[in-house]
Amino acid sequence: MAGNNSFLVKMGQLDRRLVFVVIGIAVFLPLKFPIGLAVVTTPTTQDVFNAVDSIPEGSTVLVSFEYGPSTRPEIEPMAITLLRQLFNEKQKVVAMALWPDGQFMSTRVLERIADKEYGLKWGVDYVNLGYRPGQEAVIKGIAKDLRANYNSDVRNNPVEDLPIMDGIYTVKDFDFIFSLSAGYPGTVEWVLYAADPYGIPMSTGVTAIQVNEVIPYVKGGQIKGILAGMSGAAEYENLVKAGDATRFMDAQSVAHFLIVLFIILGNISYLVQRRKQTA
Amino acid sequence: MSRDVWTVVALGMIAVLTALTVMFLSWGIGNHSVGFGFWVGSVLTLGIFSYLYKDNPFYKFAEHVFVGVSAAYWIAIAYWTQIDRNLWGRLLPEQFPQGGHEFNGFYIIPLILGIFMLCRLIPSIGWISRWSLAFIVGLYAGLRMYGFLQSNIMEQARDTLRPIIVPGSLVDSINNFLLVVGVLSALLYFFFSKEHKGVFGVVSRVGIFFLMISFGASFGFAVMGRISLLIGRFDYLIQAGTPSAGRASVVVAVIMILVLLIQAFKDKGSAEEA
Amino acid sequence: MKRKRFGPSRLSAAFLLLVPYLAFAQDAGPDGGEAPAAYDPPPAAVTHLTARDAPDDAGKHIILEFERSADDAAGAADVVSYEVFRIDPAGIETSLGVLPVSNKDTLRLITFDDQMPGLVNGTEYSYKVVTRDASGSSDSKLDGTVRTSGQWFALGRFNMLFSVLMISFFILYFIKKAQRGEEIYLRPVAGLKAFDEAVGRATEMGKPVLYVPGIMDLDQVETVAGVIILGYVSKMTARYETELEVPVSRSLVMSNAREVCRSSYLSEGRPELYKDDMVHYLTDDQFAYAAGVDGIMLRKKPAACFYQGKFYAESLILAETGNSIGAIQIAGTASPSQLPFFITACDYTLIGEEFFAASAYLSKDPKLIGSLKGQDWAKGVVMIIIGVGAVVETLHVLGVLPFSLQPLLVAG
Amino acid sequence: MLWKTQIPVAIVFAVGMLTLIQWFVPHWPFDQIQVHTTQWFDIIAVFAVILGGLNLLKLQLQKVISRGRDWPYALVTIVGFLAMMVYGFSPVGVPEGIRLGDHLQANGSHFRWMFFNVFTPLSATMFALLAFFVASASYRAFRVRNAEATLLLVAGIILMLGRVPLGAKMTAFLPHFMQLPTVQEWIYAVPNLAGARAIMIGIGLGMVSTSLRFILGIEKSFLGGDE
Repeated sequence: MAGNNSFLVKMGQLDRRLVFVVIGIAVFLPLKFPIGLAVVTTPTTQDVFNAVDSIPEGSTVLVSFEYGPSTRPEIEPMAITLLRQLFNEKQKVVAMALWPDGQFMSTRVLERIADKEYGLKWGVDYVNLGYRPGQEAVIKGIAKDLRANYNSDVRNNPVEDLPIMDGIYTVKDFDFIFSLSAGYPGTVEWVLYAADPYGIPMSTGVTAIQVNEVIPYVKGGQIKGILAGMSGAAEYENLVKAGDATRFMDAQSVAHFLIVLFIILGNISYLVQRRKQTA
Repeated sequence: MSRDVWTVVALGMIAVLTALTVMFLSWGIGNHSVGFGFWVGSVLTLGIFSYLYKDNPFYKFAEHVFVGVSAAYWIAIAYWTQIDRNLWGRLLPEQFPQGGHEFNGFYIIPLILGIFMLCRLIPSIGWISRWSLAFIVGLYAGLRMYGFLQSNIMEQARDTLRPIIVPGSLVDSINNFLLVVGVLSALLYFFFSKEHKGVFGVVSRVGIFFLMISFGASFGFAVMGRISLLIGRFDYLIQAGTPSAGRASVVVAVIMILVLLIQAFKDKGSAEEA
Repeated sequence: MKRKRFGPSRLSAAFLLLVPYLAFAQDAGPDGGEAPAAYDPPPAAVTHLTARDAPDDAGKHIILEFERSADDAAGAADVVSYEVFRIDPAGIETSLGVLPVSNKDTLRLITFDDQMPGLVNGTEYSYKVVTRDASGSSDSKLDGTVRTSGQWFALGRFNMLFSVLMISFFILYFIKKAQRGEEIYLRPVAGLKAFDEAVGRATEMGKPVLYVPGIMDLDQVETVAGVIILGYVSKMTARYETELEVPVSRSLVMSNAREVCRSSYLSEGRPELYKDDMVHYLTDDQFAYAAGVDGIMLRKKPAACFYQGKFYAESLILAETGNSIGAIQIAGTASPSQLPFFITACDYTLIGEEFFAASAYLSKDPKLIGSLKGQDWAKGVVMIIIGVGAVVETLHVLGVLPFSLQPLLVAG
Repeated sequence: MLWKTQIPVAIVFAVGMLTLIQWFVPHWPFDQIQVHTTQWFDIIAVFAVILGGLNLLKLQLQKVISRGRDWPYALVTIVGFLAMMVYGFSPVGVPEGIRLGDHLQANGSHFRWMFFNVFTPLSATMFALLAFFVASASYRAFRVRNAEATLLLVAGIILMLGRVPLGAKMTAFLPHFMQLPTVQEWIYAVPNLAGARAIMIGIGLGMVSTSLRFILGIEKSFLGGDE
């Protein structure tokens, strides 16, 4: 028995590099050889889908890109799926970014979806206004006067010449705001300085880490639903069209499972040790 | 080599190395944009990952590239999106028409405050940057005071005003009750002008429980987020390992592992000798 | 009442689609009321058209409301769109755009915000809504005029003003009180004992103490609190003659932290032990800074690591490295997303407001103690509102009380 | 004192008060305040970014010149910095027909290439490293030491499993209200929300009070040391 026990104790004191290797393999294998586990939709994801679905056809939606390369795997699938849902319902999309790298992200996604997949017209069906520095001050700024902040789009067309921007002078003129956010400035700032003060409906997709910071606003009704991390993205894809997030979910599942397994091993070892000490 | 001589040599070296780097990159980008990208990306990605083994030259190289490139990246983005359009565009609208602005002389003020900011580089007049900082602090304070009051306090309190008895729904009743109790008890934990004893202590302990569940949940989400990013990177490496990408990631990984192994054996050898 | 809001944006959107159609409509002449073809009578005009000045604005916003035409989704059910015109005092009509009719719409009442340029504060305007179907139109004009007016105070935000003043009063009152030297009780924060233990252990082991005041500049509240706590820690290292290492990532933080450490060493009577180098600047960059601090940890193997300030993703890199060298780690931050990592990886963590409280408690600075006390009062008010409000809400739902407290907390 | 302390404090007061007042006064000229002050803020912020970059360059140059520890790596940083500056500010790598400055995002520009093939892999991988650290930290530190730690652990585990398909599969045989996705949803919608909300209210009060102290000049710590 003693030998058995010491084995259990050792299971709680593995070298961290061993943990690294196991996690690495757990992510790599399912990516190479997918299992295809089914995705279950959570209510908050359904809320996002419904909120976007209920925007009257032909509305103008502001989609803000607040993420960068480091959080792309989580948010980009959401961005792609969101654009598909919006374009399916003939909404017009005005993209902007509070993060400088957000503009790279939006350019990439719009090129792929709006231009190649849907063949839509720049300046009529969608436009990318790009990034302006100043964090929440940008939101405050466009709440007062959008054209003072954005006089032209990223292709240097003056905003006055863009049909899609006709009649849009402040953030209040948008029918819906969608924030794709990986941190500050992001969803919380959109709630604070635009959605709340002016009563504009908004919804959001955030990284898993952001969820806890944002969830009170969702429950407070200030945000309609939330896409939480990659699993949120996969659930959303499930409602619109399958994409990358769905493909990645197997690896996510296996990795989570292994981490929990490690935690359990650590605790068995801890309890055995504690009993030894008290005995 | 004296310090002055070395300074000249070092500056020359920087100039030559920069020129060579730019030439090399431009050649690669110009001729093999995608494939070359996979090679560069693989070296840097695997370089950072090698930190998991231990701090090593590959990691150090990647990390130092990161610091330099990201600083220049931010400067370029900030300059072209803001200074070029919004500052020059308003002070010299004729020369900088891309901003689409009319002349506005007041914009000399942010220019001056901005230059004051740069004075921090020269210690003797660095104090003047306080003026610029004061502007930023003042603006932030005014915006935040209202913003946080509304969204963090008023809105949160408003949504906590839930009916504890919901006719016809036991589940909602319990949930609302737990929410109200949870918020109140956790707020009590953050009450500092009274010692946590007696009833006060019990309730604030309940508050801690709610806080801990909240942190546990955050942690769960955090795990999810980080794993997602890892998946993203691995997916990239898998793509870079396909024959169409020249198996860049595979080749780079093999070379790195070999070098690190040789290094490890050498270290072991020298440690034994000592 | 549920209403559907239309902004000019949707108008403009639809405008494009309807350009050819509009051209035709204009050809029909200003009096579009006559049906071009007998088999299709013009649609019924909209009814109950009202206009009012929007409250709490600069006088550049008029709100129009009208009920849909009887032929919209009912009657002949052939209404295509509504076009809204503004008529200024000179009688000039300006089209504000076209509202498309969508089958998804079910609400009868339409609200339209006129915020288009050209509205002047203090001017009388009239409005006209033209209802169109495929072949004809009919209009409905506003009875009389509406006057734009700008306000000097946003009435809807009275509750916000009241809260700002109340919280300010609490805080200023207690700061004054504390500054007069009156005793203000603050409960000890549990984690503070750990500070002493950690420095004590480093002293016993003859190893340095590492102090990280976050990665942000002094305009962040957490950084300020972190530097204040550094004052306390540096007093202990001065007393015990323990080596102190403070890498920082902002030049302003460096000058401030040096000031704080110098005065700590002076007040402990050990100015000779203080060196400017103990506080040193690494780099502004987040990850490069984290890597630099990691390097210091691996080389100097501090026995105690303090992370007190504003942190982002580097929190776990620091805490995991600190753990791997076996240091006692004490963290403090108000960044909710980083708290779980610190709580998991560190030996002790000051959570959110506790972190601010610790800085007040340790510095004995009357302005901090006073603010904390003031915040406690404000918190008390919030708790009372939540408690009473929940009871009122319950009674409201049960039909005992006719009102709820929720509207009081909505800012206009 | 006047130049180094009093004027900055006066600036904070004036700017802070005006920004605060404009929330309550919709009338002209207060409705204009934000439009321009926020623009100014943006411009000053850019200078702060430039300052950060120059600071970095200065520090790394010093390292090379004094041949400090690891100075060849400092050289790597400088060369990386300068190379990226070349792509950002010179006509090198700017596609034909595109104005300098618009080239950053333009198809075929070298700056854009650098973003996707140098900057992106580096920053994304830095964050991905954290996946490993999160795993090892939770393995080591999630122990059932006491009631609080146990709650943290249980909530964490349920969240981790409940949010992925595997977790749903594992508990599919249980009644709906006991399945992991349901429990996970409940945890973050009820007890977690309560905790998070209390933290938010506390932090909100802290922010309001600090902002007040800044505006009224009671808190001057942002000025740094009295040198």
